[in-house]
Amino acid sequence: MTIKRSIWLALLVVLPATVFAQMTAEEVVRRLEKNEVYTSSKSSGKLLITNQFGTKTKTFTAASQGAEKLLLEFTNKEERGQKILRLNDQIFVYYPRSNSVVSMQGGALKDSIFGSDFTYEDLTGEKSILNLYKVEFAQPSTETVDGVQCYHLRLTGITSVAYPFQELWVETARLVRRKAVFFSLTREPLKEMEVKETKEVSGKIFPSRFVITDLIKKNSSTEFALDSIQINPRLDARQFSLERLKF
Amino acid sequence: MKIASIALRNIFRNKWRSFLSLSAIALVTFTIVFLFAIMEGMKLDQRTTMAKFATGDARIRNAGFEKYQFIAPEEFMIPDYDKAIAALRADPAVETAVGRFQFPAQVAVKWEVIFGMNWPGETNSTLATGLDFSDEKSFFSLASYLVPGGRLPGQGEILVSGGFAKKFNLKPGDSLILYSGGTWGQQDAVLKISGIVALPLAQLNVNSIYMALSAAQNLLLRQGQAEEILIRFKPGVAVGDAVAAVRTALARNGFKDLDVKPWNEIGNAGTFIDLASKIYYFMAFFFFILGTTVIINTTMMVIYERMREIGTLRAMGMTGPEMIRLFFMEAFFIGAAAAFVGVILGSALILPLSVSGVDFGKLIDLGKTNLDISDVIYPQLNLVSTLFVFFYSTAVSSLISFIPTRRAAKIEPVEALRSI
Amino acid sequence: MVKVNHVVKNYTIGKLEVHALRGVDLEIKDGEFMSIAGPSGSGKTTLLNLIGCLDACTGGDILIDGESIGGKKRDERALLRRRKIGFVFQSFNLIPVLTAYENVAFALSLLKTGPGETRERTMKILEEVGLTGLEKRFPNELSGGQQQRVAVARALVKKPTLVLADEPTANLDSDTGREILKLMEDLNRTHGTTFVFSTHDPMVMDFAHRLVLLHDGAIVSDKAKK
Amino acid sequence: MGFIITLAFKNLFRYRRRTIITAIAIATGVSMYIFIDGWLQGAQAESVRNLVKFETGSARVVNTTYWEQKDFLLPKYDIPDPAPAEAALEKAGYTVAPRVTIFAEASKTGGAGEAFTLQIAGIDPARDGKIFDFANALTPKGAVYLTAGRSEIMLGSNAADRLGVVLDDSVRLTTRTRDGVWTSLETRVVAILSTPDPIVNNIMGFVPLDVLQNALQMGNGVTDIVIGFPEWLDPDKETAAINALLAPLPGSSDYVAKSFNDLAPEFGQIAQSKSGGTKIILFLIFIIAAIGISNTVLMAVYERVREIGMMRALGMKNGAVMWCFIVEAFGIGLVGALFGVILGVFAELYMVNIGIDLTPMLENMGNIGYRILGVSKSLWNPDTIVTAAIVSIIFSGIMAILPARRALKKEITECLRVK
Repeated sequence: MTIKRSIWLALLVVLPATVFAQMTAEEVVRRLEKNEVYTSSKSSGKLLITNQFGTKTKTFTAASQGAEKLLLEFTNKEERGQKILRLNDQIFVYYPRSNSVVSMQGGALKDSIFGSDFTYEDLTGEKSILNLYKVEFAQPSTETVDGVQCYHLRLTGITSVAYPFQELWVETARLVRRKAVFFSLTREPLKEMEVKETKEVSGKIFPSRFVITDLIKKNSSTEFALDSIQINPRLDARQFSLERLKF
Repeated sequence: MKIASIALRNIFRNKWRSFLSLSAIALVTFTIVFLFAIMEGMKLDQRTTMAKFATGDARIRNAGFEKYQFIAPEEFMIPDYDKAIAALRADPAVETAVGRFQFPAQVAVKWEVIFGMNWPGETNSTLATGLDFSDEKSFFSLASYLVPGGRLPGQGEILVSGGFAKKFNLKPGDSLILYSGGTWGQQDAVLKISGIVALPLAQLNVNSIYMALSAAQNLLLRQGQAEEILIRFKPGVAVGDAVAAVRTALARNGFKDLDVKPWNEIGNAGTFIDLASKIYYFMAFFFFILGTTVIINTTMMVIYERMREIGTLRAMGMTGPEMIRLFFMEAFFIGAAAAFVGVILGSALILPLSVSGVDFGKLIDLGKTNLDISDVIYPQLNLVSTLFVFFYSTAVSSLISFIPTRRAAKIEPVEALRSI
Repeated sequence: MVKVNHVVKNYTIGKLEVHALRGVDLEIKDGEFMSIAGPSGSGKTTLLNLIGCLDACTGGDILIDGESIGGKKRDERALLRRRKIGFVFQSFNLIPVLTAYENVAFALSLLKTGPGETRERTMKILEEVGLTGLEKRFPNELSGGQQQRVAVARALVKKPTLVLADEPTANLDSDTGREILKLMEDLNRTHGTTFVFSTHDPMVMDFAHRLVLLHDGAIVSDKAKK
Repeated sequence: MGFIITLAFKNLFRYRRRTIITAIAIATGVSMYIFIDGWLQGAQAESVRNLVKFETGSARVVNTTYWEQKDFLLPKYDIPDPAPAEAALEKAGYTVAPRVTIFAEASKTGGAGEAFTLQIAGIDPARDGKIFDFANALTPKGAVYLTAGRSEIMLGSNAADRLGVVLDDSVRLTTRTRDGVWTSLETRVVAILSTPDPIVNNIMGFVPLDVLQNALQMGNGVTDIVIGFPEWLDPDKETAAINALLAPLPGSSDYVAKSFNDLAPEFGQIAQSKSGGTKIILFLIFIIAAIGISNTVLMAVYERVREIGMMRALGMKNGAVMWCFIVEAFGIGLVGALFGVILGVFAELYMVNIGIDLTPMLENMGNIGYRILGVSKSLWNPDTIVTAAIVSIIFSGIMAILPARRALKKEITECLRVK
């Protein structure tokens, strides 16, 4: 091993720590969230839902506009044509066979979507972490997750949030989410999210495959995988409307 | 002069009073015979109803069903349902076996059309059942509960129970939107009501809907599966042995993880029927007591009325036991005649009713519509219990005369003579 | 023979003690035709009831044919009555469901007399009391006098030692009453049966061969008349 | 008329023995009717009773939004300060027990157990038992009732089986607080509940109210104020009364009282659709009681045909004689009904509170853990008690008409001849 080479190695190891150590935890989150903001998107993908009874795959196409409008359409055989429309904080589900629309309200929002670890509620609500949580680094502030160096952040809810405590691992290099563990008020770990693959589209880095594992239920996890994604594509804005759900 | 014939003449001496005593005892006997028949009928009804709707003589379900029925019942179906049915029918002890598919469903009974789509308004939870209508002909024959104007459902159609139809004012030809979700997703369909069934079990009549088994399988994407198979064994087959045979047969045909239960081990079916009949017996006992008091009363009246006569007989040298015998004979003759009349009348009424059945619901509650539960009960005349009632009535009505007569026998003749 | 030895009888009515008999001594010989007389409340009926074993003495004793009845049980007294004592009541007290014949025969049936003998004796006594032809009538089809004749026949048919008659004529008009008394007197003569009857009717007292007068539960006079 | 009544009542006392015999017959009929009706209602109401004693209580006061969203049991829509409502209800004589009822994921702690969704109720150990009957359903041996302040749980028997827990095991409950925050609660199993109510057995668990309030950050808030009132009261009428009672309280516009008919609508409908068979049994009982009453009253009057003759001979008008007998029969009916009601009420007192234990006589008891099922109890039936009393009195009076009329049709002399 030459000296030169060893310097490089040392640089590689130390540099990020030194360069980004000046960043505050808030800054990490802000940078992280900046990556996640875009005006519109279009994607297709699948959900691999596993529970104690087996695994099912649901395929879907999704379109979003801003943070308030989202349209999911399922394309797998069983639920083909079922749509979920989010308009601000309202959720509507369209059933093609009966050509009917059900508005999800109240407790129904806490229902799981097709047995996955997502609830309808997860599709709504305030997204910015900093409005909801006090963020600070864990000690030590970095940690490797699957060989990738990450910031290890601790999030403490400042308002009533579903998960009052979170631990979040953000890749130091790209400042994207890598892993998160969600805790209850009594600091019981409830869920874990882990990003398995990312994809870069139009300068944004997307988690194209991630897994959410339910830590309370045995054998319960949901894998979310995007096949294709377009950022800021041309979208027909009218598709995010109740009138057009049928089509 | 024989005591017996005096007793007999005493009966005819005051025809009115004897008639009253006789009719009281006869009516009590009649009522008890009738009551027994009704109770027997109710018991039978309960048992057959349970068997028809819920348990069969035996029920087969997936072994995991019970544990997971509240979180994922649809995951615990009987696969290869046709094969299972075929295997069961090959069993000589099995008379018939039917498969059913039950699932909870949300039903929208009203909706608005906005933007060309249906927006459900009023929804209600129901229990939907898929049945093989041709197999069920001799089991749970929905056709026999159809309210006039309806028919069994075809493709895209359902039957709704009377109570449900009444609650939402539904009639054949109306449509419903049905949503049924399992762990993995929600399915929906628009279904047309082909008919309304007035079911004899309140639980069922309140909120059940019925469709063809294949329709239910298709709707829930569970082709070839059933939730349960109900078996009826041939008459005279011992259920316990037959169940064991069924278990073996299923295992031989490669079915694993199936749970075969005889009817009396399902839920509390056996115990409830047992309990009900125990309560009925107790009530019959109180009935007897009530009937008995009528008899005691009559005898007492007779004795007080004849006090002076008692005095005379005592003065003539009749002993206490002889006095008692005299009154006992009287009571016995009336009792036996009355019990006979009562039993004959009771049987004569029950025999035709045991064939035609009595709809007590309609008989008593005039406010009922034909969507309500039919409380048809087929009274059962049981020879043993009828004979028992005859002997019991006779015995009680004559033996009971001892109570007042013993007092009469103790009365000093002087006292008896003094009374008017 | 009946012997009444210093018999006392007290009743308690409510809290009040009534001394019905205050030590009565009396001897009745076989074949006597005797009347016990006195105003109402004097104790006549009580005395008759005691002699007839219908009631028990408070004190003293009564002997019938030398047999003391004091210590006898209820049913023993009944059997004694059955054999030895006949009763004739003021209001006849026939068994309404039985015919004249049957009323008389019933007394014999209690003694388990055979059917042939019963029939013979019954017909004979009915003839003696003058009821031939009325045997099949029920009490309510007979006049008072006829009913009392049946009663007398019923009392006599079993050939008792003693016939006790409590005011036998009180419910009858005087002619009928006299007929009945006459009948009893005849029977007393022919059968030798002892008759004891109570009365407060002077006409009846006249018939008696011996008259015992009771007053306030005690014998005030006892004299033979004939 | 006054004279007739006086005479009638004098007769009642004069013929004391006959009055007593007849009254006893009437009393037996009336009490038996009351008794059997109560029992039949009790047997019929058994499922409702189990519902009330184990699942719903007689009624509940809930937040209107909580009620609208009742499929989800959201603690967010609670009654933040139940004290005034509880005080008002208690003052009005109701039994109250505050509860917090929510859904939670339950799993055995420390094992690889499966998680099941259970309905968890936070109950006030001191007050809940006054309405609910869990104290009688504790199994196995060594099981105890909840203690306030301790993190304990009583689990429905089937629920416990599913979770694979036994006494003293730990169960973790995971749910969301009043504000929707996920939280979890470690509890120790102190009892397995084996009740006649399948819902309780299958999907319910109970923890002390204060523990749950604390875990859900609810302060003093409760989701339900469970109300107990006697089961013979009309649940809907009582509920209306409770709503009226709560109306003047501050914040009451957010709350509403619901009867068990609303709380378990299907059960309510089942209970309403009485089976015809039991009605026929009652009808038959009525017939027998009526025979008994009419029989004795008829005899009482027949016995006195001579007296009727005498009264007429004295110059009493037929109508007056008739009334005299009717009033007398009424009097007998009154005495009989009174005793009948007393007797019936005493018999019911026993049957309502203790009941007959049929357990030893049941053959198929093998698979049932609870004794309560085998105990058959009655239901208070004030309607029937009143009706039976009134009907028997009137019936007695009417029954006197028939023989009196017959006697009045006879010639006076004929009457006098009758013995």
